[in-house]
Amino acid sequence: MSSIIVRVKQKQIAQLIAKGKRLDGRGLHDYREIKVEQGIIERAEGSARVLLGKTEVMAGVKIETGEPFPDTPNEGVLTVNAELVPLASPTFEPGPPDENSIELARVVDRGVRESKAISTEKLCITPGKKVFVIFVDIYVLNHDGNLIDASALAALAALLNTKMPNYEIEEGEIKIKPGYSALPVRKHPIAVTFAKINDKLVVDPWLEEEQIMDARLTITTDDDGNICAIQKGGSGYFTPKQVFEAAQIAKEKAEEIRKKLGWGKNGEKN
Amino acid sequence: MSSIIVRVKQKQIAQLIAKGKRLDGRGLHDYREIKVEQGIIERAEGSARVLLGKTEVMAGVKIETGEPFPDTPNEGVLTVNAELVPLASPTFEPGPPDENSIELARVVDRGVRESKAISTEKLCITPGKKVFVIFVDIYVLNHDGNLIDASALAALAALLNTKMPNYEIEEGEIKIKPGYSALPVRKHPIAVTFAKINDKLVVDPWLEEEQIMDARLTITTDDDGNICAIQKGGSGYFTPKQVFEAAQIAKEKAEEIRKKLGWGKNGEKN
Amino acid sequence: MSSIIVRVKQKQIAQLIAKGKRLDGRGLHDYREIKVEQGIIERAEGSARVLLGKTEVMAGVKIETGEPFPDTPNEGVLTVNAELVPLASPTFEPGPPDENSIELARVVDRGVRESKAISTEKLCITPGKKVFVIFVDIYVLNHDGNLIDASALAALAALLNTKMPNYEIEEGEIKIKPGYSALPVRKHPIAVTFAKINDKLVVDPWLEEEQIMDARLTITTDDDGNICAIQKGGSGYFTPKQVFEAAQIAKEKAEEIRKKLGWGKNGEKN
Amino acid sequence: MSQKTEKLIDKKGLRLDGRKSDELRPIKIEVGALSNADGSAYIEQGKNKILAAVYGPRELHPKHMALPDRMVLRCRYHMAPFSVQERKSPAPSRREIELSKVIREAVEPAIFVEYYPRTAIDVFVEVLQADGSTRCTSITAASLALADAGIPMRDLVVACSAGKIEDMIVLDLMDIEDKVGSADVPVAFMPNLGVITLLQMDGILTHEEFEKAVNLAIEGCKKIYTLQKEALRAKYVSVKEVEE
Amino acid sequence: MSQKTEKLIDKKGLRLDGRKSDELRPIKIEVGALSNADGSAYIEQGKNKILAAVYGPRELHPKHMALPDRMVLRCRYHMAPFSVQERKSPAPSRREIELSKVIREAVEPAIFVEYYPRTAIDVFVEVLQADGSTRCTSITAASLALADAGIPMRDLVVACSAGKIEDMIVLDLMDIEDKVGSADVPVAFMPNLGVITLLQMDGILTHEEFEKAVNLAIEGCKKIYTLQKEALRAKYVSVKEVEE
Amino acid sequence: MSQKTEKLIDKKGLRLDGRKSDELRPIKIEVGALSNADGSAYIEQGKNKILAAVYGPRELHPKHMALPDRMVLRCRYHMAPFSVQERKSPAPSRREIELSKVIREAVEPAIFVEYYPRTAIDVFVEVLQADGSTRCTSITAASLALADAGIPMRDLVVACSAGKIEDMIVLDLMDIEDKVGSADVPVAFMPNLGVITLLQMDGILTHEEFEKAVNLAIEGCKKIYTLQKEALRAKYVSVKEVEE
Repeated sequence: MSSIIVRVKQKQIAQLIAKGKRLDGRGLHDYREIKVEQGIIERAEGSARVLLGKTEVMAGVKIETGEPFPDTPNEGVLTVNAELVPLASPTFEPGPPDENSIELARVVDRGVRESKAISTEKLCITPGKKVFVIFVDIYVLNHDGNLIDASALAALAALLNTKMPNYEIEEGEIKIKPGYSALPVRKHPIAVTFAKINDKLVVDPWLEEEQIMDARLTITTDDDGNICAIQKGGSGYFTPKQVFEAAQIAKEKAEEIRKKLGWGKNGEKN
Repeated sequence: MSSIIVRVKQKQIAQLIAKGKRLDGRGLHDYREIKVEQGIIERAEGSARVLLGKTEVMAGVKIETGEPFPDTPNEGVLTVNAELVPLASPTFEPGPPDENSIELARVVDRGVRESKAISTEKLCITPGKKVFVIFVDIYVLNHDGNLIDASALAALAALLNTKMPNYEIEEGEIKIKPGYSALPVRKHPIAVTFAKINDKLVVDPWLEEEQIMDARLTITTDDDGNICAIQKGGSGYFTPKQVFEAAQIAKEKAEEIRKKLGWGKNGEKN
Repeated sequence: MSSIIVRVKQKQIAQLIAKGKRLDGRGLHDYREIKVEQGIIERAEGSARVLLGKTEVMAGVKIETGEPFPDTPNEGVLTVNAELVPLASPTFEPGPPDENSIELARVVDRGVRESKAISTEKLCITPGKKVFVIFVDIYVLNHDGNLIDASALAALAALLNTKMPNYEIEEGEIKIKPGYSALPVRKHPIAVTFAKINDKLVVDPWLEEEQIMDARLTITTDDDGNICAIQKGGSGYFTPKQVFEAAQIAKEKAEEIRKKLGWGKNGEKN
Repeated sequence: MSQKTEKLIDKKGLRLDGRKSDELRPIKIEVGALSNADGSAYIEQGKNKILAAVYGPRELHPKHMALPDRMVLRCRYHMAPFSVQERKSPAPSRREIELSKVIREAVEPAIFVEYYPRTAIDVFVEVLQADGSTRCTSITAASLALADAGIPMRDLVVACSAGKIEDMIVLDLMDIEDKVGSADVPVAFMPNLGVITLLQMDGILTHEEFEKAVNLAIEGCKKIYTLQKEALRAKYVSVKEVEE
Repeated sequence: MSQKTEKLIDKKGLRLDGRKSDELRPIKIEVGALSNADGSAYIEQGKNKILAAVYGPRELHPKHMALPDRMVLRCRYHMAPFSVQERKSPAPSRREIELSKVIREAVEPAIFVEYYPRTAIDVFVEVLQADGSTRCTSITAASLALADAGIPMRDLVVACSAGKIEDMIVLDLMDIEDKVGSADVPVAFMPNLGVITLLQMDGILTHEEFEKAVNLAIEGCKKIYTLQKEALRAKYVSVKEVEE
Repeated sequence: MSQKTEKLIDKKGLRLDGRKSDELRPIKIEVGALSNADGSAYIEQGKNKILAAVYGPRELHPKHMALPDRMVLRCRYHMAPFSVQERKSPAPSRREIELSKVIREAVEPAIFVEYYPRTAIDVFVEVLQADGSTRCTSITAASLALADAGIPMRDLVVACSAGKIEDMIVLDLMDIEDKVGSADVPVAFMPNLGVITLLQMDGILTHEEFEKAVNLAIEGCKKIYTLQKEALRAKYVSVKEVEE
């Protein structure tokens, strides 16, 4: 599209939002369609693919053994990494992680970590020496906006899908036994991201909304409705009132998503 | 040279080849003069310098101890690295290995590895724990074409020149004893590279031929005439007939080189 | 400043030096005012801030345990690193250490190492296995010339300020005990840097002198007046006579500084 | 290749996944899967799951790398960390750098590079799951993504491996056959022109075995070529329906 | 945040360093400390010792990254190797890269970026000693350095954290409170406009606790804002004296 | 330098390789060894085997680094992985980066840099085998390669080390003398002008010892200078014969 058409469209998006409408017909607080597919990568201990409208994110979980952190000798280690692979967008370039992919990984990581979604204390093999290390690799395949929410969903869906190998300790050495058991996941943190456009908050911005937003706010809540992670982004600002309003909406949207996907105590399945 | 003169010369090279001739007087399947000098670096366990016409390549072998790969706990480790050092060509730049030096190293590596030239099972010290690691470092000093064949020759010549330290195992620790023995090398893989120019195959292209070639084909054969590694390069193609023809020629040329250098069962020495 | 004014000023600096004078009123062999502040970073085992005129350098010492070098199994390890952080000068850029910061660190390192300022043999915990590793991190905060002398002073001041944790060896494991003792520092190497401008040697060049100097010479001497490290820099040259003359001056200036700061046997304190 | 004592062929002459020696793994192709890319293709071949996307022709940065008489083709072959048994670091390995080069050189002969001077075309291949012969599946996918992007081409490039396991020349090696077998011969082919654009080999083969392997791989390529063309047609049919 | 059994609040309701729940750590501010930078500020907040410097507006390299209608703001948050208990490698960590981004996005709303098109402003923050809530102290310092450099701004940006330790919402977390406590909420604020330019949270908070924490952090910001303005005034008074 | 109890000088006052205190190691020089480089030189000095090549004057990339009134001299000192006892990683070490700088600054005073404004000259030094004082041998080789490339020079630069082993000041340290001895003084010299272009020292020397070492090194330089000039002449004679 020529840049003139782009600007006309952007103006239209902003004007509609001021009237409480969105170009794709959604209400300000509506998500695009969410599709979650789990277990798609047999090579991985856990995996999932999430579609949020046209945004497509994959997550894979690999389990290895390693040393615990010195300050948590009895706990397994969680590592979240995100790759903005260049096939997902003309603006992504090959190379080491940039500030955007690092922020994405760290925001998803905080949601899982701070909600204590994973019982890391159950991932200890030999205290202070050997624990399970859970690698969550987020792989963005198509970028059409709101990568954070899609990635957080993909990471959680992959963790819920993860099978731990059974094992025994024989003379200090770990021995893999036949069979698997599910990774102990006890919480379902859901990230809900807002874009501020024309001083309104819209939920789940798509790419063209992100291009004109003033600022971004992500609020992650756990199954009990508590807040476990927040991240403001973008070079604009929020009033305190907008922040508190967003926190309430985030809680409701997260509850809706959990219910829809059947995750957690109010979920229909799992 | 001005680029006009270059183009005239390139045209001349291509036209001559169409007639079965080469600008430097060689036949299409003739190698340039090959000179091999071994043992030139006293600091290294093995070393060699190869001149292929004006192309000059050095290889050094260093032996260290390290861990075996998990899937071959009883075998030593072979590592081939190639440096296109900037003094060898105005087109080489300082910096980490690029795709050309990585391809060069990996093609040479495959020739040695797949032919099972080195008895890696004799390089095990303590199964699963400690083995000898053989580093072959290829150092290109002057680039006048056909780096693959020159590098493969230099690597093999350096390996044939390599002295292993004698050692004993005392209480689980390795102890160096006086004296040396030769590295166990049982095969002599020879890489033969073809350039396709004007739909003809020429052996051992020099730099100006490489600059006009459509595609490159390297075929490595072992002492029994079997093929152990192939690599096609360049953005052109070959017919299946050309490939099969090249394979036959490669076998004959390799046999000739082995004989000339006195390597292997038909060799005059070694 | 416009580049014309810069050039006029540079000419003036050079002409004054030819007459034995300096723009800031100093004699050719005078240092700018030296201020040393120690113990400013409580998190570090040792620290100091040095002001040399407007040049400002901080140094921090951290102590960790690690393996000794194979050829000195009974000695602790000294590591000096220098960062030219970008807030110190418009010409410093973020990124990995460049040749200037590496040279700076290595010249300071040689002064400390070659004078045997630190009793590294007292930093051995278990011979061949575990020793103390002393990290000296030089942090340039404002660059107004003569970074080497300022950094060498900061490094030494931080080392003199360093507290070693008390410890005991219990069953091969190191156990930290309450209390501290001073790091054993037995020499006080002082670097004295000369700029050659208009064929004259000036001591402690400031930034604008460095910009017009032909060459640089740093001579480090120990408490006994012996030379322990020298580094020539810049793309000019010195006559042998100038070098020998500089060595004499360096010895005197170092003695003066040691006295002023109260370091070493002739020092007023410490 | 290491010689382990695993049985790769049963008494009936069938392979571990029940295939005959000259049988391809099941293949599923989807063209145009990604909305942002100018062209894309997703292929499953056995347990290989590979996505290719094309961006371009587009401007080149830095500009001095542009060529006055042709476009520059760039290619990145990359494996997802979760695509293999042991987690792979996302930083490009030496193997990935070599494969990026040979894949680029395998598809380039098909492209009319002189049509778009001073531009670049980027081919990005992501291996989401790897099960042997991934470079071949990648080439097959890359050439479809190029066609989907409307890049003018002489022909599709299609690739398939052959190899030797337990003295038998077989088609389309899967991971365990590649690791335990005694030779691997990946071949890329342009069926209309009858020419080879990628050829590699590792292992040990006699000249007879080598010729047999290359010919078998070409037969495999021809079969996959049919599927490629069907997938392209299916994409364009469905696009046409949408546009009407 | 890990839940260790360390007592962070004593029987009198005071914190480990004797502060009340809504009390800031002692703050010392110095503006214009560095002679080379176009603007600079040094802040001690408790044991945090942080230096910020600004260079610019200045030319941008490479030039194609310049913007025709505004300046580019760049920011680097960096910790000295000796600033923390275990020596930190000087190479930028993932945490430092994220913080550089959020600090930049916290100060940018205050700057009239359209005043200097095609230029760049660089903000360099060096943490010389770290004792918790360093990103907040860094923002407070960075905005002073920008003002000292004469960059036209809507307002100063000031930042402060609040958090939860042992069921109490407290102001201005120090390191041990951040590590052992149960939530950390760093907030950056522009007092004149009454808006939030940085907001992060990690830990677990109910919505009520969260609102209380944000409001407490804003109160902290307002107090620091007074000190910021005093320090700027002190700098300019003393500069004026020198120039006369 | 570590003090080990190895005997470096025998009862006759001779060194481990039989040299007297003021004796150089055997030197072999070959000019123009490499066909691609604009100039090159190969030197063996004892077991040191060092190759230097010069490319240029040539265009500089990126162009904004070119200087309007002079050429830019660049230098890389690099050791082959097999040049030392323990294999050296090919990535440049901190030592190699420092030596690249001091070698560049040792040869630059000899070059008329103003003759070729806006261009670059690259000096590449490869240490194929190292046996002490490699920076000196590198400088001797680099200046020959520059002369071979026809770069206009004030004089050849020649370098040699002196040092102290067991209370004796000796010339041209080899590796073991450098490691076990008590001081090392590398000196680069331009004999016609009588000036020093490289000077470093590490170890412990009194002022008297230092002067003696510098003077001895200069004597060594002068001897090598004769060999340098002979080698250049030999090269040009042989070139002349070929051209006729």
